[in-house]
Amino acid sequence: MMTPQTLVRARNLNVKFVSRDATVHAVNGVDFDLAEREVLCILGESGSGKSVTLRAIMGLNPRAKTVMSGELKLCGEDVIAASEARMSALRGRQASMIFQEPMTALDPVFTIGRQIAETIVRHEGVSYKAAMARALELLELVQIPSAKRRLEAYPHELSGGLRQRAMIAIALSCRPKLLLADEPTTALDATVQIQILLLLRRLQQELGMGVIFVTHDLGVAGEIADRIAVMYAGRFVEEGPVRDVMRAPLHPYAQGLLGATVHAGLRGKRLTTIPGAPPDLRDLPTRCAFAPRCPMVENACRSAVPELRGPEPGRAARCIHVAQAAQAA
Amino acid sequence: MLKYILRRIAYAIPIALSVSVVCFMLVHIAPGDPIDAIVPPDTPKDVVEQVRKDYGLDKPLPIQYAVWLGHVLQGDLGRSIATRRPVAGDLILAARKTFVLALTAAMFGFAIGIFLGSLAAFFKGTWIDRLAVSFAVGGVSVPHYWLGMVMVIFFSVLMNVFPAMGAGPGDWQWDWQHIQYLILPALTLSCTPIGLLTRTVRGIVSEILNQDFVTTLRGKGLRNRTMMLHVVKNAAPTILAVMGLQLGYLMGGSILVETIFSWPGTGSMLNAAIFRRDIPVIQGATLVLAMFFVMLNLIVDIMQTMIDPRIVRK
Amino acid sequence: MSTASTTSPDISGASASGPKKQQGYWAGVGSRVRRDKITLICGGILLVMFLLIVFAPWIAPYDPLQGSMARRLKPVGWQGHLLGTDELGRDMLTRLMYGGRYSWFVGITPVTIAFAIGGSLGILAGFVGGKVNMLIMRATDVFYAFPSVLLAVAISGALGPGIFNAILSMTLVFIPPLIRVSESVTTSVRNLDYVESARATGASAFTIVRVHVLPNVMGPIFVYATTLISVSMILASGLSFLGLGVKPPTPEWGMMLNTLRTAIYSQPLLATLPGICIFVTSLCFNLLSDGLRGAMDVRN
Amino acid sequence: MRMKLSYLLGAFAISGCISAAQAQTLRVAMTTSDLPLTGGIPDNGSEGGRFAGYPIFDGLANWDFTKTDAAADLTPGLATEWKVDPNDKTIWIFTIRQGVKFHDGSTMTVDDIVWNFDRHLKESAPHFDTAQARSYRTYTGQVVKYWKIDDTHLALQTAQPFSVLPYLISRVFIVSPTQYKKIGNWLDFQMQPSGNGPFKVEKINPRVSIDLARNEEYWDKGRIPKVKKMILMPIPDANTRVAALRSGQVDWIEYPAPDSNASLKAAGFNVVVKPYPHVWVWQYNHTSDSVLQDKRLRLALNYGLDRDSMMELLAGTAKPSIGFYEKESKFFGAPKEMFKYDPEKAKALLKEAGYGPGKPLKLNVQLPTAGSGNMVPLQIGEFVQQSLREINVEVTHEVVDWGTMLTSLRQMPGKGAEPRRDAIAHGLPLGDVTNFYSQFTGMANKLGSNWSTFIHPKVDELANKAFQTFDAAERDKLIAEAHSVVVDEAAWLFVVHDLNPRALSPKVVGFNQAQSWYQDFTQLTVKD
Repeated sequence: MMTPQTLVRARNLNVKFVSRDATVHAVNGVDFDLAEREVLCILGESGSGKSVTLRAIMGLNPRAKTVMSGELKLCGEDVIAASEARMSALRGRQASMIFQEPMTALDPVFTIGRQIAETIVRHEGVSYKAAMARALELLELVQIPSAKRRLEAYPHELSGGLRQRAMIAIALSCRPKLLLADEPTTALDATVQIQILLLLRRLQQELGMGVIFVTHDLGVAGEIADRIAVMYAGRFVEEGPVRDVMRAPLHPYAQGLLGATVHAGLRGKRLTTIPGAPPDLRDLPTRCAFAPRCPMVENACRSAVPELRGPEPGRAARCIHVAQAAQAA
Repeated sequence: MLKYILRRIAYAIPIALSVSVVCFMLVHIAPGDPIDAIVPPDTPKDVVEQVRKDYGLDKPLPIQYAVWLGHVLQGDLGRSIATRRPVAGDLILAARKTFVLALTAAMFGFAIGIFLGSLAAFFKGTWIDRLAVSFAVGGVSVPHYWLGMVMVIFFSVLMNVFPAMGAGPGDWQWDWQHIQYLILPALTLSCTPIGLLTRTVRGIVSEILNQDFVTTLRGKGLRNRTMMLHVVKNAAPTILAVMGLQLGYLMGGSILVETIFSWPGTGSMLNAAIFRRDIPVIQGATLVLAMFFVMLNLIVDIMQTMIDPRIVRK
Repeated sequence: MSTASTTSPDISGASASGPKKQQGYWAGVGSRVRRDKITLICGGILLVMFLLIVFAPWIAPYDPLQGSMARRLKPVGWQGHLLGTDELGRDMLTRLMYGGRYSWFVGITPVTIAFAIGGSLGILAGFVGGKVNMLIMRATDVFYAFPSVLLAVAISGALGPGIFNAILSMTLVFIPPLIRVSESVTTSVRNLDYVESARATGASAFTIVRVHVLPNVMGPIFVYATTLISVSMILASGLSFLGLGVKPPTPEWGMMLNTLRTAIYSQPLLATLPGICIFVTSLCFNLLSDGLRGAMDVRN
Repeated sequence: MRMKLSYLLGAFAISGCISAAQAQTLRVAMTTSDLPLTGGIPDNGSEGGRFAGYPIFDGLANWDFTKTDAAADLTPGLATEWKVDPNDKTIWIFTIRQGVKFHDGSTMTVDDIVWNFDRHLKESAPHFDTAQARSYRTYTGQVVKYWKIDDTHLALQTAQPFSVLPYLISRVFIVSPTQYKKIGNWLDFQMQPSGNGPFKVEKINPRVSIDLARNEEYWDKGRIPKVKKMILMPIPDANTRVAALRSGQVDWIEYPAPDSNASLKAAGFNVVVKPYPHVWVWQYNHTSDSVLQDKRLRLALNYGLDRDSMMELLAGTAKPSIGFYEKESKFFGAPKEMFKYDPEKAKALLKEAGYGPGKPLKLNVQLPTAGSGNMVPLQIGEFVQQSLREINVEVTHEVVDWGTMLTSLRQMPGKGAEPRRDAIAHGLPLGDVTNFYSQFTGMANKLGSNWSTFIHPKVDELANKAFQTFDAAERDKLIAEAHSVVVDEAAWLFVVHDLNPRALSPKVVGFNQAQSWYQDFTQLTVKD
């Protein structure tokens, strides 16, 4: 085995959505690397920029309106500069994506088998028949019962859990190195969530994929991630190994999210209890974006965007109180 | 599926019957004695009484309807007041010509409308979109009979490239000698479907393009033409319904264009009948066109069922 | 729905926004309309037209029925006749102003009446549901089985020419679609949580309709009705063109278009003026209703 | 389909011309809204007779189109001569032309002609034409008896002596009994009619065209058509007719709208006009049903109408009318009332009758939208309406299809069956003196014409006398005298005389317009 290759590399990644009325600064300087077989979990509220980041990696944000800057590489390919055709060749092949709502993420008027097979045909150039055979194997791989019959089924004929399994089967159809999961369990019942999560973890290990997992469910993050990044107003406000972050968050926002103590029973609990609302991203924040909601706010917080500070190796947070927080931990 | 189709057909029967009731009532909403609406005013008394008996006009309305329906089901739509010829025979000839016109206009309209609509949806927000939308709004806003007049002046009188009127010599045939007669009226008639289709297709396609599964498809790295296939299959049921309705509207709404172009179809037949107060012709033409529309809706429904797997289970 | 999503707007459409949001909602619609130049321009043109036709008796330069053979079919701009004169030497501008009264009247009245009747029936069907809904909607289906122009022409034709009959037949054409739209909007509002809860607290049906249903359904129904106005204007002028509308010498655009047609070779511009009036009015109503719909749809 | 499209585009590029040259085919646009009936009893008035009558059929007497500088008169048709029985002035004896063949090949006999009169008059005959015979009562109503004298002679008998009978029965078209017997009913006969006229029906395309072909066997060798074919199309819309002519789709159009004549001439088309016996009027309702019983009002309208201004509207296709007959006609007579535009006199008359600015005279007038001889009825009607408004007369129009109006004319007013009408406005023929008879006499009123119910003892007396007078000059004088009474009584509102305009492609040569409602299509040719 060679040295682990970097699947994703982001440096000062910025994503803006420009329309006639306004410019929305969705992602404002994100840095991270993802190694092979590594699982990164991005935590954040709606509108924090986590899904946008994920889509940016695949070049899936609406092309006409999106302006990206900084550096973003997917399996060595420069995503910002790459042509649509080039990206299209990577998508589904090197990196795949699964979504929150399998009902709407699957085309309602095509059979499951067809939707899996067309990906295989596209990237591997095999016959449709061979692709269907593969599709059957994939359905079995994701543990869909009576897979053969399900090949001919339409999405609305499956239960939520089975749909998400089918979605995963599509994503895995070309054995990608990277799986991007955008809140894949949020829309499912609690019991089904666990099954899907277990399935994902098993597949990640069996197939040796790197995974970026976007969620606002802490339990999910704890279950599957190697590392966690907490995102707020388009920035990573904290990043670190899963255990450390869960145990002792450094950033007041992360602390707010996690509450005072962290324990295993958090699964299924939503991020709910911080007073106030996230900032309007139509204006690029020039100070700590969390300041208006922060219990520990100081004047310094309002003068500039805090730098990422790392009190210990592998951990970092954008807060001037990092040192104190680290000590308190 | 078959069960659904049968149920749909069963549902169409009461509709068709109700439509026939409305058509039947046309004679009765005409002011005065209904008998005056179906025989010429100078008909001798005894003949009038004979007709009154034949049509059961001396009986209560429901019985009259039953008698009338009996006649209709045997293909007897009564006689024209003006020509005394049976309405049915003339109507079939005319309906055939109108169908040729409506179908061609529909094809023009659908092709251009779908093209412009998709273009607008794919380039939403750009000048292409705005241009297509302006064209569409223009198409639905223009009084097409006025457009027809202008086209005749331009293409027939000044440039002399298309005939100004009529449907060509003798029976209709799909050869150039006849098709040249079709072009101007069909173009005129197609401006409404162009507008409507452009708007509908733009709406549907941009809605589909905004749906999550399109992101999934892009995320799978599909080529554009495969993506198109998905968009088309998703848009098809709705667009099919709109197209069906439009074809029906064109069949029933060609009266002005047929009048302008002296196209010998049901429209000009209706127009002439209205002025002669030839109620049997109005009634017959309305019945036939409305029944065509009912049939068309049925066919569209069934086709939708075949395309869209979601419908049957509902 | 998780509270984490409070920042994302409630996207279930205009009809679904709760009563408390009304103030802000209509203000939002207003500001969106104000920003939409095309809608504003169309509204402006229609307003000017409306004023011109309403005040025609006071501001029209001539008598609409008074002509003179000596000055018939004069071109646009001819000696004090800004838009020329018609085939009987009557001032075109005056006749177009007066003609607009009838065209607008015949175009808008059927939609208004149909809005009242179709809207009520639709709301009734949607709110009461059950057998009443069944009855109303099946009756609607029957009229839906006719192509609209055909229905209008057939009824007008059977009743005979005349402005009243034309309006009657067109009203009948527009009632069914308005019933359908009102019914579907009302049904969706009826099932919303706050309506359910109002019901649970024992509010009378009348109160629920007045306080909760009407404010939420009127907007979408109204917007839909405005889209029909343009259809109605064209249909009305068409009926009139066929001779099923007003009687001469009453000016009306459709009929003026018809009678001026023979002059199209000698005075082409003159002969197309009534057509242009119909086109512009219909176009403006179309764009206006598009704009309104856009502004009322929160998703945009 | 794709093949056809490219063919289609190619065809433009090369030819740029739309109508395949149809040598020796005359394509005519009629003004009717449908085909005139082709079974020998054409509807659509004189235009029906012009196109679906004389070209296909002959009457016992035909019209003479050779003298085009005077009003056309009768000429022998299927009868070589006719005379009144010197012993009984009610009996007419017609000598029937021998050896004339119907289009189906059968030879015409006297029995065939009797059979044709049975079609019109004998209700018990199996082939009595229930549907259409009634509409020809104007022409056939005078005949009370008819019989075959011998193989060459036919007798027609009238109730009283009637000196102008041949004019009436000239519109009784003779059809082939053989063909009828083969077909079995009049409706189907209309699809395959057979007569003896110069053209035979090749094909009837319902609502589209009547296709006629030259009858090589025509008995009058001088009138065997020079064109091979004649195609008659109904195009009720005046603008469409003009467009059809200008785009080369037809060679001949009836009644181009006056406003398009200048542009037609400029584009090289021939617009032909010629006086012919026509008048556009309001037929007043003289029954107790209408205020127009009052002579003062009838006079007032005639003085209050500005006919000269109307000539502008009609752009040289008409001249003012101040009587049923033209002022120059031998039948005009010497009426005391010579109508000219005199609004003051009109207002004075109205005032006398109790009308004025505060109390306008309100009239309800039926007006057709189109039709043979009706010119541009809507515009003329609107003009009259406007002109009369100036003397405080408010006219409401009841606009109807021409066919409806013709039916109205057969419904005598005052019977309460129809809405009250003060007048019916239209253009009508005065082709021969029988028209005078059928419009202004009490006798005609009994037979179902003279809708006005204008019954004047003096006129009846003069007319009766005239129709029993077999000396033409004497007869004309009596008619003129009766006409003077009609004018003095202001029996109708006289509006204009039409000049019979039609527009012809320059390819049509040799057409010499007759001063008649009927025209001769046999002498003209169509150049390639």
